[in-house]
Amino acid sequence: MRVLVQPQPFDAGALLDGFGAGAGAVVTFTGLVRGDGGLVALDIEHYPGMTERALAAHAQAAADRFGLDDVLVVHRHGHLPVGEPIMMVATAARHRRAAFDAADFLMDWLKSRAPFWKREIGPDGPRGWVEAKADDEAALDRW
Amino acid sequence: MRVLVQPQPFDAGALLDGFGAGAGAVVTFTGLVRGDGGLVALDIEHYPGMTERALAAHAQAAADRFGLDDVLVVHRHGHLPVGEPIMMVATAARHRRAAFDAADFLMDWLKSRAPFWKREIGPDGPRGWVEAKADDEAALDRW
Amino acid sequence: MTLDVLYFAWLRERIGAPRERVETNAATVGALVAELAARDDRHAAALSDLSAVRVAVDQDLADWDTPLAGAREIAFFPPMTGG
Amino acid sequence: MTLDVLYFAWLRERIGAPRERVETNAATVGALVAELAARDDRHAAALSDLSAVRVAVDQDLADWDTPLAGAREIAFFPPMTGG
Repeated sequence: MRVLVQPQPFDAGALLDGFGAGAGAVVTFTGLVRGDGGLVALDIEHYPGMTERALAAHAQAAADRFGLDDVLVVHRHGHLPVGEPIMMVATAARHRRAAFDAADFLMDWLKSRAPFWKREIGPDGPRGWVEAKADDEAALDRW
Repeated sequence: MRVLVQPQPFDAGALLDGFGAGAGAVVTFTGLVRGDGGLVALDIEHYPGMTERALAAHAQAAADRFGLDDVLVVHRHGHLPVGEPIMMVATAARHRRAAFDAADFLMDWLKSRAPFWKREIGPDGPRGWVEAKADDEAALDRW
Repeated sequence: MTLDVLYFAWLRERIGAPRERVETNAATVGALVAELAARDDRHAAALSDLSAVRVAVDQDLADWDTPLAGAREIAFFPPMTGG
Repeated sequence: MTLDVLYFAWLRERIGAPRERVETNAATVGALVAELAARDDRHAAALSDLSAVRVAVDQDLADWDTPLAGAREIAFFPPMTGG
């Protein structure tokens, strides 16, 4: 299990090199900054200390619940220009169902329970904080 | 959209470089040869011509159905030692649900509709053809 | 008409060849299977349990009822195990 | 007891500081919120709509009913928007 919280870009290829050795199925999810409506960047604030603890606890919960061989979570904070990866989760399991479900579960959790807050930056500067979506909260009830 | 059918290993990092530019969510699924029960390798036979056509048709079907920004399918054939990647699908979409569902859909389809056949190779040589799983057939009914 | 008939995986092994040219007037895939199975023991063995056999006509998955009019390439193989 | 009280995102902006030291005898998170809201206009504004506020006690998500006995660090923030 590996959890990384960092401002700098991550090298997905390097992080996944050897990930899930012995497993039959590896699923990754990568979230990127979308340039909707002239968005220039996202500023992502987080709660140092709690972030790492919460990510590790939920990565472990996913590993236990879905019988994962391995799990990886990396999430950036700070100033992230449009097009850049924000975060990635990777799950490794014997079979595809567990790997898919664990990644899906982790993402639903991350969206509304990991202590990150996004602020939109337009061409003229900060626009406002991204509001939590009711859909994201509802998605958690599936698990 | 990109579809590759090849015997040689693929470089996932290179294939995914720039994949899904402009999208908010990228999901990848990678299948690897698991060394269960002393398995040494898989020999994968395919139907040249039909394989490429069928993969392209279903990648396009997934793109249309889930509104994908991009889709990639790479599948190897020939002699694949334990631990090596067999195949990968990647899906890019605005939001995570579409990217997850499209990858899941493509995998269910690939498992029982793409013209590949796996033979298990043990330490003493070929053991037999892998039998199709009723679970894999049933998984297709979800869509 | 003349058809290219292809075999994959254990069907190829039982038939003993990956492909053969077949001259036939069969109207459907099912009629072609009956003709092939009547040829010799190898064909009969390979095509004895059709629940374990899938077919493609000109590289599209097909059924026993699929007509052969205009077809060029027929392939028989076990249920697929990709991914 | 002395607590470190942390604020994130727009709560931090409305309060005007990322953290403060608070001396309190509040028994629960809810009681602490009431004390803080009574301090000044900034606190009152930041904590006026609690449906938009989440809380963590010693870095675990908590509720308004969560007791503060033994706690060191309380954080207030909007609903999270990670991923």
